[in-house]
Amino acid sequence: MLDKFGIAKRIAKEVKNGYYVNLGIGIPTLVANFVRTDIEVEFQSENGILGMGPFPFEGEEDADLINAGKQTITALPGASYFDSATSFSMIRGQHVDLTILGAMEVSEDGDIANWKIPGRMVKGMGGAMDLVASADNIIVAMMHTNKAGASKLLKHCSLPLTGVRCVKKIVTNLAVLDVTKDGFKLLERAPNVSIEQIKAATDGRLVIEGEIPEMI
Amino acid sequence: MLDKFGIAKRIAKEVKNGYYVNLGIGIPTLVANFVRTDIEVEFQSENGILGMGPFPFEGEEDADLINAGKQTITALPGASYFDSATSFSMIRGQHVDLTILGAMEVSEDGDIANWKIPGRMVKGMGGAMDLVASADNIIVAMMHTNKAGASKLLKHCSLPLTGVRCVKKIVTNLAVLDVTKDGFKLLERAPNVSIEQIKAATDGRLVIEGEIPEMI
Amino acid sequence: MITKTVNSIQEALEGVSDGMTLLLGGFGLCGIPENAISELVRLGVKDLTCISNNAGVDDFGLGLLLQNRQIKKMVASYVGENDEFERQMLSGELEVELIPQGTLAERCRAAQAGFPAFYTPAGFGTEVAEGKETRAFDGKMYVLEQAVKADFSIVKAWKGDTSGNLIFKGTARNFNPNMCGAANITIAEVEELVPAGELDPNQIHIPGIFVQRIVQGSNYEKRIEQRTTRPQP
Amino acid sequence: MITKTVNSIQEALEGVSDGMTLLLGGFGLCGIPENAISELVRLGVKDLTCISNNAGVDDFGLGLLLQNRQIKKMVASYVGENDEFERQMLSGELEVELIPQGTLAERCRAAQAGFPAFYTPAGFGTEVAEGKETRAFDGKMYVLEQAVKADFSIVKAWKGDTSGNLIFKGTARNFNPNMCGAANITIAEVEELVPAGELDPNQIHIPGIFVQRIVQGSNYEKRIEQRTTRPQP
Repeated sequence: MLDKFGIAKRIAKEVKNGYYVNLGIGIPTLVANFVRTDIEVEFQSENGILGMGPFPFEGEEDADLINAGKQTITALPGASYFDSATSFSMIRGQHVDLTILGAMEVSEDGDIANWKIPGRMVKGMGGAMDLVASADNIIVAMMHTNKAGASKLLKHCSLPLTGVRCVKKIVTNLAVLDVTKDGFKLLERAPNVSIEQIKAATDGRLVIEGEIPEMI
Repeated sequence: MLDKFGIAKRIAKEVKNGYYVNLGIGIPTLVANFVRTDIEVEFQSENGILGMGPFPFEGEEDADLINAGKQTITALPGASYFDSATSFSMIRGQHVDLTILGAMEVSEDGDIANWKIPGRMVKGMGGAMDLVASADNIIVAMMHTNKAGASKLLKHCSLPLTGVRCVKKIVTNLAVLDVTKDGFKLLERAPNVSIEQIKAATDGRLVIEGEIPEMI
Repeated sequence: MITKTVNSIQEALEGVSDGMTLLLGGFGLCGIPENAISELVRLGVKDLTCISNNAGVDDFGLGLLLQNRQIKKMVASYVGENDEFERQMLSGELEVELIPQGTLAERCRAAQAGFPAFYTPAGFGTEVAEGKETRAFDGKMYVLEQAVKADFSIVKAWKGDTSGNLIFKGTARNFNPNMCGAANITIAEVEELVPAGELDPNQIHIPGIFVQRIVQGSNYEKRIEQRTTRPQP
Repeated sequence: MITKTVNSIQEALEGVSDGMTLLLGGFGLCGIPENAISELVRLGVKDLTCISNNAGVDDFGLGLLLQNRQIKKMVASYVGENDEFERQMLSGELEVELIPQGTLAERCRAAQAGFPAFYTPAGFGTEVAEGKETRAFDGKMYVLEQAVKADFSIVKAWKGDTSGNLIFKGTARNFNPNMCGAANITIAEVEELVPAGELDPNQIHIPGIFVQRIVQGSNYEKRIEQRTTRPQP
């Protein structure tokens, strides 16, 4: 079973040379730490920076330089700053190659819910609705089940949607799955996780074909 | 009767303190020379400059600094450069206070034609269609009649339109007129021009109420 | 050049009154018009509709207006950092409209640029599209969104000149440029106000035509929401 | 950073072929991609649809492609400086679509920004609106205009870096930034190409994400169309 760092590490393998990548808050933010250093990648943060670097050294924080999670960051050589409309031109115009974000629920059709629990919590969608409606390549990073132990991979989402038919791949603490027209297609098991465990934790339709390798 | 400089000089009186002004090609360009120097005015050119100054001194021309008429210009202290989309944000968003442009025909409803003579001449509308569709305050600068002696102030335009019901005021070599719901309302006569001359040169409905003063 | 300078934040906010709609720049606490927000608190204007990407934190930014019950309706994309906000919203004291971030930015720009409406893919198939026209272009579905125009737009810039030209800094730029000119009156407070001609015309982010009043700000706190660092090597 | 540099204008234009649609920056002869136009002439690619604000003059800019009969269709806002253009158009050899200038700029930006369509007031009641949807918002009439996407977008900038970031100069900026990212591949030729990190990230007009290939240009003629001066005082 993976922890959040393991999930981030596995997703980092999906980041290819020449990719512009938008990382959501939470586990996705950790992905940057695990991307190969021999490829050219740029991170975009929708509040207005391309070429985002690591967190600053203590004492070098700049209040005018944050990411979409409101964390202090740095800019790499070759970075640029821009306004919010331009930032979403990058996203909506499909110039960003890969979007990685968290979710509360994903359906077997690729629907995603991650912004609202009616009557209990409304943080807002931030940039997530623009991201999922625009990106060709969306990976969800999340735990396979919620704190109550219920599956987050469902036949239909029960929470208000963020976007429809948009998620392409899911990496959880238990597995890597593609969203296909037949349902969640199991690609890899997390170390020491059995197919039975994954079956038990998945409410939506699960497609298992042939041998399912353990992630490396 | 006025020449083109006289028309420009008369229009310059319509330029008020605090106005952003877009000047079209031809007579309108001359208006800048006659604006009072004790008021604050900025000229916008739709190719991407606000705060346009006079033509450069000989030898100081910059190929990267032109107006919409492709003439070399200068920038005043406080000027800014911007892209075409932003330029038309200023125009379409009604941030430009006054638009002065030429015309081949104006109708008594305020329609204007100035970009095409079917089968003979097609220069294109340039920014004129955006300007006339957006501006609240449009003054047309033109000769009262064309080279063949025919009126350019018509009941209906015969040429393809640039915009509908948009012209508010017309300054010609013969007169100053407002476009009202009743037609062209004569406000002033050019020096030594009689009402009869104006009547004879105006095809559209002409409204003459009371004494019509000569322009000062 | 047309002079836009006013001498105080009081003068800058002249005309702001109860029931008005305000656009306010900033992302989180980054690039917010701190001086103007303080003055709004002092003025005590109420029943405001505030449109801003976030709602501040409990004791800073728009959170100050929330604490003071001056906001009737909040329009934002993300409001997750503010307990008082959540309390007022869940209790029904506060009207809330949540808008996708890119849609919010473009609705401001549409007002600035004179576009009444545009089609965007964001929110199709979700609550956000309810009651709105949807339409296919080239096989993909889009939602029709309208320009959002306010009474006042209040932004913060890094440098500005007396003609209203603005330059922003780093990610403090965010919504600020998009909100300029999207209201009847746009007010800019700046960290450094210089005479017209001192800014390079090639480096101006927002030309002065989009700004009606510019004022020298003071005492910027620039609070950091999530101070995140790595150890010195 | 992602490297966008190519070593020659030949390499930059790789893949441009007969029948393609090209977006070309510039206003008149100001800010046009001179090197790329010369290379298009040398390549002899034909049946092109060229979208650019103007069509050059008889012997410079896009006029060179017209002389060479490489353009099948021209989409522009103003074409008044070119006799050969007028001859080809009136004789029917050349297809021409004229678009209001602001609409052209925004149709490019819409493609860059992923908007399929928007409503604009320009052209309502004229030929330009024929066959297009029109609609009232708040009592005023607007025309629905669509994004214009090309195979290649070819722009000229003043400075650029190896990551594709661009800075334009003076009014040579014009349509160039709006066309970046409005095509499958955007090519930028620059007067000065510097290593990533040498441009101030706060002063970049177009972030490199909108550019796929950047090349150091050479021998810029920068011809002036209307040299207009006043006497030395």
